[in-house]
Amino acid sequence: MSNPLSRFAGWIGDWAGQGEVADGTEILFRMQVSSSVEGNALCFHMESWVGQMQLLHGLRLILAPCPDGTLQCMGFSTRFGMVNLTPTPDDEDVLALAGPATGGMQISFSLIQQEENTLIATGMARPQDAPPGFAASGGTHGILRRVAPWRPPGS
Amino acid sequence: MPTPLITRFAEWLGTWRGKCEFSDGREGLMQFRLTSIFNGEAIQVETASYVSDSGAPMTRGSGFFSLDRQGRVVNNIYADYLGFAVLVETPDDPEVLSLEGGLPGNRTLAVTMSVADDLMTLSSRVGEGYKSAAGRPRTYTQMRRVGSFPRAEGVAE
Amino acid sequence: MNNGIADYLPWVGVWAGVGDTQAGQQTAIRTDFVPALDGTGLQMHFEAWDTEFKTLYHGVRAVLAPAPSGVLRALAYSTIHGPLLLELTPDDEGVMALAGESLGRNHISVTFVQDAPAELLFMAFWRPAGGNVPDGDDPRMTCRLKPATPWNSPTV
Amino acid sequence: MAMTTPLVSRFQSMLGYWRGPNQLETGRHGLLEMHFHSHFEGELVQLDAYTWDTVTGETFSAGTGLFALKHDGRLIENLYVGRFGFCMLHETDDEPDVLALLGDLPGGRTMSVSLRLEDDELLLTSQLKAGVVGKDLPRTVARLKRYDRPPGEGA
Repeated sequence: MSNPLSRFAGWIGDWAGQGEVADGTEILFRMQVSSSVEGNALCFHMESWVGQMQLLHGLRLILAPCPDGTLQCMGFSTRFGMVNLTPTPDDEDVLALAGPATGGMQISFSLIQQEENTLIATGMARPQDAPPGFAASGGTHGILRRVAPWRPPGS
Repeated sequence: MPTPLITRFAEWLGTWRGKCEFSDGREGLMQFRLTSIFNGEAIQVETASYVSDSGAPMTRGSGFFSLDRQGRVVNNIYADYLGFAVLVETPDDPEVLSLEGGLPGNRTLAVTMSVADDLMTLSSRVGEGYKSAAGRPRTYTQMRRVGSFPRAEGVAE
Repeated sequence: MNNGIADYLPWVGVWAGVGDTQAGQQTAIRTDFVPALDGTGLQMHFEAWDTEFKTLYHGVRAVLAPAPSGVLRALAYSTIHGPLLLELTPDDEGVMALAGESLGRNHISVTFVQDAPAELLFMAFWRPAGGNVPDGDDPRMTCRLKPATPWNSPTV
Repeated sequence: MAMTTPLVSRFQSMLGYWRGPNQLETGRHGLLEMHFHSHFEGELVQLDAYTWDTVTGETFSAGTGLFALKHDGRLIENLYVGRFGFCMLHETDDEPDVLALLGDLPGGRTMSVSLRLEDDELLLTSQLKAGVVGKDLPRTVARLKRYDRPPGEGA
């Protein structure tokens, strides 16, 4: 049985970029994807920065296979508390997660690979007890590029 | 696109553990953890060896692999019992990484490493003067890959 | 005063701020300190970005550790200077001053000064081999770093 | 300025690396390493725990837990262990110097974990109970030492 994480292993590394929150505030994104739990899981460590490098939101997720082979995700958000997210079936190069947070919100988060070195990140939160048709306010959207450190000319 | 360093050492990334025989006759359990940093510009190597049944530390170390302009591996290292050093790759078989460099106290450290399938083999010697004496006792370990490092189909890292 | 690893353990965590590069551009800096080597060393990860996170001007991963003699040194990799071995020059409490040469003979100097309970003043400069050592007025990278405490922590 | 938050204060004397002999509920002996470290300036404490074979070094248990504080000031742990899958544990009442947690595993099982500092050792006990049907698995007990600083020196 191939490792269910393999399709995301190409994302291991450092990503960074810009985005914005619903009220139009510009944010800076930084994300580190790393192997975790001795290769049995992937860790997504994400930071959103605003203004003079104030940390607006931190999200740390562990994506791993259950004993039955299905992928599941648990983590912590500095705004919404503990999260337990389930991947929703999607294309090969999409990671779409949704689930409850202990702070009372329902979280959805997705990463879509646009090109080899570009990911589109989207995050949304709405009250768990919101009635159907409730337009989820808020949300974050941004573009992340694989980090390529600047090289001095001629090096 | 993986960097030249990762193209060469993608299979080395992850955690490795196995029995180790030290040059002074002691035995222990050695662990290497290799992690790509700055998207493959360098590889950080964290090493530790333990007394097998208690976990008491025997040695601790850290280091970075990177490539110089000639494409040779440069490995600056720290080991708590040896100190700091810069090792540079010396010619060897294609699948073997041989490194050599000066240690404090006019000594030389020579290291060879190779990975085949899920086994990493390391042998190292500390010699006096500029050239390490081949007959000196060596530290030797064979470590097996721990866990299944998630690897994308077809992409090196 | 001889600094030890324990002197710097209170810095463990993430620090961030906006400052200026040696070339005079504005830069967003993020650096984190993490215990390493079973707690007997300190790992530092430093990133200096443009203020839109488009270009990583400079990245450094370093490990500060005690040599057998007890002297602290740092082993590092820099995305500009490559592999480094830096000496920690003994200094006052709350100061980490590292200096050394790259394999290409660039001279590098990096200093963190905790001059306020929740603030680190970061300064760094480098000069090519043979270049003169800058005096106080010469350009250098500087930034005031603050702990990256998350905004409005949640009620979990 | 050391990072102090209510959460970090609970874990201050545990932060760092611990190792020692461990016998799993399967009866298998190994060496357990536990590494407590914090993220997001002390809003999250992560525990990485691995048990490996003392001769070969092969890992036969690997897991990661994320600790945070709930509204009521009690701890919550989001846990992933390769062998069991995902589990959310909640702090339960116990003696003052014991950190005790209980959580439900898939299949109706429950997992209980307790941590206690005794002098310079960390005592870990954990047990899987089979729930309504089935047999409780044996309790595992591990006594771990830390090696990053001289005995008796606080955090």
